[in-house]
Amino acid sequence: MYGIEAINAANGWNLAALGILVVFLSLIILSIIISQLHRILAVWDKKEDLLPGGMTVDRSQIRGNEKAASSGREETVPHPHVCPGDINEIAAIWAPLAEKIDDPFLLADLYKLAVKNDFPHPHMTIQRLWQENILVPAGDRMFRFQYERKNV
Amino acid sequence: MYGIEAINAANGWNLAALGILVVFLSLIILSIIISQLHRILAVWDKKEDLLPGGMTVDRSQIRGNEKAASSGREETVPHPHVCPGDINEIAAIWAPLAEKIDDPFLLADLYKLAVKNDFPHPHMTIQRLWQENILVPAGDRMFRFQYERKNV
Amino acid sequence: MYGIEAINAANGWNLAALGILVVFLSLIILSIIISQLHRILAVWDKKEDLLPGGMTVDRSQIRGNEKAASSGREETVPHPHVCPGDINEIAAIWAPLAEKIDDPFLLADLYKLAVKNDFPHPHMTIQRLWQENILVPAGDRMFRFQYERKNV
Amino acid sequence: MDKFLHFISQTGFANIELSSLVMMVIALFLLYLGIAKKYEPLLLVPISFGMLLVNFPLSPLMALPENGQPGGLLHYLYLGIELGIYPPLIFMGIGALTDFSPLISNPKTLLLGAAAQVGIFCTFLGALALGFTTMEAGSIGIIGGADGPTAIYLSSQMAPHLLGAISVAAYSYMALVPIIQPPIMRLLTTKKERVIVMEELRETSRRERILFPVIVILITGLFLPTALPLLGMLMLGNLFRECGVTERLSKASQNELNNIIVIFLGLTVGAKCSAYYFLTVETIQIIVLGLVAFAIGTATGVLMGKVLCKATGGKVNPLIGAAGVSAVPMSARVCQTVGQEDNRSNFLLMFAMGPNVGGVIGSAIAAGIFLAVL
Amino acid sequence: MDKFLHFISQTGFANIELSSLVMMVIALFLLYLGIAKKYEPLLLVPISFGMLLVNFPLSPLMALPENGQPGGLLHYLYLGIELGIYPPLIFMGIGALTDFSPLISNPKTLLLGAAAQVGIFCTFLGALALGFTTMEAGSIGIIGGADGPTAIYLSSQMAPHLLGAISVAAYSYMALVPIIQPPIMRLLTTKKERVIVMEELRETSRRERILFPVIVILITGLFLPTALPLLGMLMLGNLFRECGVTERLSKASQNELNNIIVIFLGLTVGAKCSAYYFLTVETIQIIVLGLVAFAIGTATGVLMGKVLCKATGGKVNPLIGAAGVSAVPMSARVCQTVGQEDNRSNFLLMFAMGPNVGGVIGSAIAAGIFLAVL
Amino acid sequence: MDKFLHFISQTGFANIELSSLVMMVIALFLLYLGIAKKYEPLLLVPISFGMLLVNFPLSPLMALPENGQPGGLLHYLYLGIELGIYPPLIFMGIGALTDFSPLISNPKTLLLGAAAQVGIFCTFLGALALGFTTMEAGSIGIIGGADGPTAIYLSSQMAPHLLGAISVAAYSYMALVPIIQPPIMRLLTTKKERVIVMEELRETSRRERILFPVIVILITGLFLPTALPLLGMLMLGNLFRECGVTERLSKASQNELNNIIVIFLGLTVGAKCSAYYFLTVETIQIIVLGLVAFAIGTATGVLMGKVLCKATGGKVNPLIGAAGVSAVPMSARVCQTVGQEDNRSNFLLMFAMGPNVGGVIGSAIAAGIFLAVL
Ligand code: NA
Ligand code: NA
Ligand code: NA
Repeated sequence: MYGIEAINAANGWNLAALGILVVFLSLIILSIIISQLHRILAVWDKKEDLLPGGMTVDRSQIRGNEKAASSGREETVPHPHVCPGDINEIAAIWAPLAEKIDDPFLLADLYKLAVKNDFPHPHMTIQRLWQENILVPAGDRMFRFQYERKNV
Repeated sequence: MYGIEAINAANGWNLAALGILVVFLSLIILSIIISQLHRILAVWDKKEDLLPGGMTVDRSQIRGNEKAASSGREETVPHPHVCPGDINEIAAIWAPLAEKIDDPFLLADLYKLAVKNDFPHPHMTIQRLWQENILVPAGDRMFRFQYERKNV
Repeated sequence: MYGIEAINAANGWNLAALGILVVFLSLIILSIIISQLHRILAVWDKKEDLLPGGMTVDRSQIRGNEKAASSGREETVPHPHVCPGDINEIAAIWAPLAEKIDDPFLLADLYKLAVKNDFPHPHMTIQRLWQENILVPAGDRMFRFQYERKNV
Repeated sequence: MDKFLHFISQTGFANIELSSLVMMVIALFLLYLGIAKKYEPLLLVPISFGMLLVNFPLSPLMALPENGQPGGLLHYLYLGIELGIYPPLIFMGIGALTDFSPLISNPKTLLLGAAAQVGIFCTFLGALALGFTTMEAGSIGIIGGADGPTAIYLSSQMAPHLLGAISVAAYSYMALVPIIQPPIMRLLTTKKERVIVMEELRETSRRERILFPVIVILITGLFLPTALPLLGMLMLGNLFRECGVTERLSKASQNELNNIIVIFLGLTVGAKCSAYYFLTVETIQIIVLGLVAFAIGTATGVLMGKVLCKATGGKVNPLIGAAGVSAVPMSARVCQTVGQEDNRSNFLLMFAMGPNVGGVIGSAIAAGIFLAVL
Repeated sequence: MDKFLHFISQTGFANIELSSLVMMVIALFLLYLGIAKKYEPLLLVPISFGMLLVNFPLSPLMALPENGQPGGLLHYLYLGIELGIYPPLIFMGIGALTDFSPLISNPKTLLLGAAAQVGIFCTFLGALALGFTTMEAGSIGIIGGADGPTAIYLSSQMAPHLLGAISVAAYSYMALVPIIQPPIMRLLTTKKERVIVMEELRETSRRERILFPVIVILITGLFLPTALPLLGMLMLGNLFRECGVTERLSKASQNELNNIIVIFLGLTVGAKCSAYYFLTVETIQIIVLGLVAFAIGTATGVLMGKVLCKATGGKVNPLIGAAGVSAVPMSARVCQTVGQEDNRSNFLLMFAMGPNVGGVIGSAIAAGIFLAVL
Repeated sequence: MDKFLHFISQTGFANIELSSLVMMVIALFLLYLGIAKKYEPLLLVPISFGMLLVNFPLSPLMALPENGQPGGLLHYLYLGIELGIYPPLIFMGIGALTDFSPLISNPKTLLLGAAAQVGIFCTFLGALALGFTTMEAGSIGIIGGADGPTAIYLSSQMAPHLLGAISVAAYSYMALVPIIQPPIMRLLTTKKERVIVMEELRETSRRERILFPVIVILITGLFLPTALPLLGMLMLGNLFRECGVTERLSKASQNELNNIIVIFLGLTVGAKCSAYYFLTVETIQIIVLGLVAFAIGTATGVLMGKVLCKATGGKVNPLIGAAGVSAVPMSARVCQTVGQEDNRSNFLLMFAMGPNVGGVIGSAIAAGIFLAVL
């Protein structure tokens, strides 16, 4: 069978129409949801700020508290007073420091933080971490601290 | 069975002779073809240059035409007037530029071409492309433009 | 069945005790062996030095002999007088040189050795080998010579 | 001497057939296109080399196991296609490579990705009219989706005997997009439409980009379970990319896993191009139908672009509708090029990426529909 | 119209069940924990996505092959777990990533790694008491080993129907180590013990580090052949790392092979979390027992630390016993943090790495024991 | 108590046999050679570790699946050898790593690569004389090819019970090339021949390097279809390398895919070295025959070098004939070293690379011949 006859026999028109319908339907639904997504996220963020304190917690306050708590208890990141020789040990010590700043970061910021925390030899160490590919470039002069977690 | 008897029984002499023959035969044939290859290629190139214009096209002429055409219509590679922030966008914009020069190339040549085409911030951008491993060293101070095509 | 009854039925107490026993037993044995390991290695090294010359060979002497032999026969590493263009050829020529020094090494040491062996363009070549990732950083300003052996 | 004659009788020269020779020449031609013309070389080089290898006379590469002897290398590697394993894994890599931001910040371009799939269903009708079965017709239609892995996945499941011809057609036309699309785009648009400069896209937030793959898979998965293998892995790859805590997995999806599977996929797609299945009238029909599919998809994409242009009061340049066929990122580049013919300062690339990646989702949905109803 | 109704009847919406919905919500919650809370994201993201994919109504991803149709993608990838292939290969990668020097230079910390395994066997008893079979109880107990691949390996071999719940529990608690362990550690130690500063570790020689994996495998392999798949591959990976002549293989074990298998392992562990097996009382019991296992392991580790402290005349800080549960390197970091609460200049991290990696060996031995006697 | 005795009876200590112990000692010795002596460590370390793992008493690693229990890890990984999958994939990686320019610019060195294969066939006769079957004799002869993957491929297809011994012999002698070859080379050449300085090689063009793999596979494939799996993949890898548009695939062939497969191949080759097959007179015969094969191959290569030297009026240094046995790039380095003993300024390395890579093609052809006629 060929031609229109074959199409009819295979119920082709219906199938094609159904297919086009479903593709459009699902992509239109997706398109609508995606287009509202950033508004929903904005409302969500706002709602948290507007609700009375008892029902939901103010985020900035949490952060403030956290900051206060941390500034009270661990204003500096712990580290040994002598610089270990093995790069993996160094990376393990520097990891918590790197976690304190947003990812990716400028090396200058990491340096300042290291100085503030009295880490030994910050300049030399940052250079080594770079050479060892633990500090990896993330574009735009920003860097990431990429220390292989051992556990998987 | 052991010794000569075993070899005879297994038709060993013939097999070994056949094997040596076939190895030599195929490698000799290969050797002859390979040794003529560059001559064939040379003749091929020359033939194209020698034949009358109607039968085959002169390559250098094509290139000349192409150059003329391109110099007429798109002497500069299109690009946005502001430099985008995302390195992938940048790479997408620079890719056609890099395609214009032979692979691998000197960074200086890419720079000149970028300037000629009025690309914004050529120096800074080349540095970023290098940092991001989109411009990859190809030895001999040459570089390759290696922008991950998304489609496979 | 549940509770103590189920544990009894499954012979659980015995199994758990057996398990704890075996874990401790094997790790204690391991712990003992590992703790003696460096002593055994030390004794081993010492033994070789102490035994009469006829029974075992003095290592430093071997090394001395080797050094003597090599200084007699191949005080310089062979290399072509002109520098080849292909980086793989260069790497193949430099590989024996790099093998002469302990891994990892300072670039300065490699440089000195290259000069001593009259290798052409040592400075430029080291830079190229670095760019080509044949000299790879091994931390602590040390480098490794990592030339892909072709055979596997 | 006996041994020698036996050996001679086992050489390829002694067993050569015309059909094998023709297939080998076709393979070499495709190899030439891949290398010299750079037609989708990452796929076309292994495909054509695979085609070459299996079409040698007495080639053992696709041999079935028998008498306790193992089968050929490509026979085993082909299992990854036959069992539907490679294409979803490739899609995971594509997901990890794809930035959906242009789509998220301009979600109406999803409609352009939908419109371009009309070519698939029209071609399905055309294939039915030429006498193909529904299964075959669906597999042929999906060429118009311009997504290699989708076409391979669908045809491996519904019409494996056509896999070779369909894949070759799909990748060839994807490489020919810069030649096929521009005339259609120019024909269907006015200069006034082509010079439209679109508004800058807004920035998308990280949370949006993380939620996007989850929402896509929730909606499409609930709608169309048969689309889950392809879309699920596409979205998983994209989630690896965007979620910020699985960079290792994102890299692995894009690189090591992807590269290995591209080699295996290419080789074994080529290995399905034996003379018996390939040197047929059907192959020629498939090649013609594939071209039709691309052309219709381009046209319906552009037409929907014109609709959106009207509906938005001229804010959408209809050219970007052509990118809805996917062929990422080739057809988006074509939009860019055609747009700049009339307005040198028009930079459509980023806007065209929206329908471009939308088209990938659209084709996977189309494949899911065929799997559900045929 | 008929076709249309048929299609509608095949959508997920038309086939939705409450249990699927619940599972999908759980999967999304775990995905949230992995991404937003960074709970072991490298595993939890693929696990939860796999869980999501297979719990869509009519999802084809775990379909068995039938009528000549191939099975689902995750059905095939799951073979790597079912046949016990992925976990040993992951262990090879862990071996290549792990520096055993802290253990070699302070081998008595192996005892801490042994003590922390007591939690495994206590939980085994608890699970028996709750009515689980011995096979199931062993698989549940091993959660206390705090090693994902070990738990997956043992349960895939002894109780595959519990694989999903056990893996989810294991990885969740590993992520929760910083919350579970500190109170127990503080409860069982005095301030005087917690402020102990340990003597510096001696340097290990390269020969020691090369001999270590060989000796470990010789001793444990002769003692417990069933531990060979896990321990053998762990030690092979470590040998690749230390022997100095196989850097390519070491890198491959850590990176390309590891990443690919982590993706496959995560996805298919998630794929075992179907509503039928997961939405049960057993799952809740497993989650409770898992917590018990971690708590007891931490406690016995610390108590053994106190014993060593006494035995060495106060040279061992008992806190590092808690690291014996493994969960590398999380629980070693916890020791560091808790130690510094009382003595800011105390740096326990390197000392805690000894019991930490010792715990990996200990759990693998425990798994070997279960495989041998159950 | 009962359980305890049962457990004791299941330890390796209780089941130890002398043959296992001997095999474990051999494995440890090979491991020592690989690490301390750097004998082909990339292969010898995994081979010897695999040998160690399977020879533990009661080792489950090569267990067959039974009673619904899955088989051992190495049993499954071994499928890649049994089905002939790993060696061609390794060859693809070698192709991507190999620069054939020295051969292209000096194609007559292919004859040296051919001559060195004479050792294969002489050893084949020797093995027949010692009572081996033709299949076994062919597999033993191929050791003389000095290409590990070729030897593994051929013996896995023709004499899998000898696979272990043949592979160990092949890789060991490849590592011993600097000891085996020089005396033979010095014996067969005069000082006058050894000091010959060869003419500089011409540059090859990119087109030549692209056409080379295509021509090789066309000629050899049509001649010898059984050589297609090895040579086809070798040439595919080389095409990936040279064609300039598939760098990703070339890198993947050389690195990720290659490394993973080397690990699996090494481990499972070692796993075939069980005491039952390895502690036999045959193994000793194979080791002796392997040495003979290397020696004859070196000799015939050098002799053919002398013929070429005569034929070209002294333009070819016969030493480079020794490189025809392959063992890339070891034997080429040996030529370099021996050449410089007599003429310090003679730089033969690049010239020796021609026969060196030619020998790889030659051995693959020899393997194809055995597969065709035996
Ligand atoms: Na598409
Ligand atoms: Na553990
Ligand atoms: Na060879």
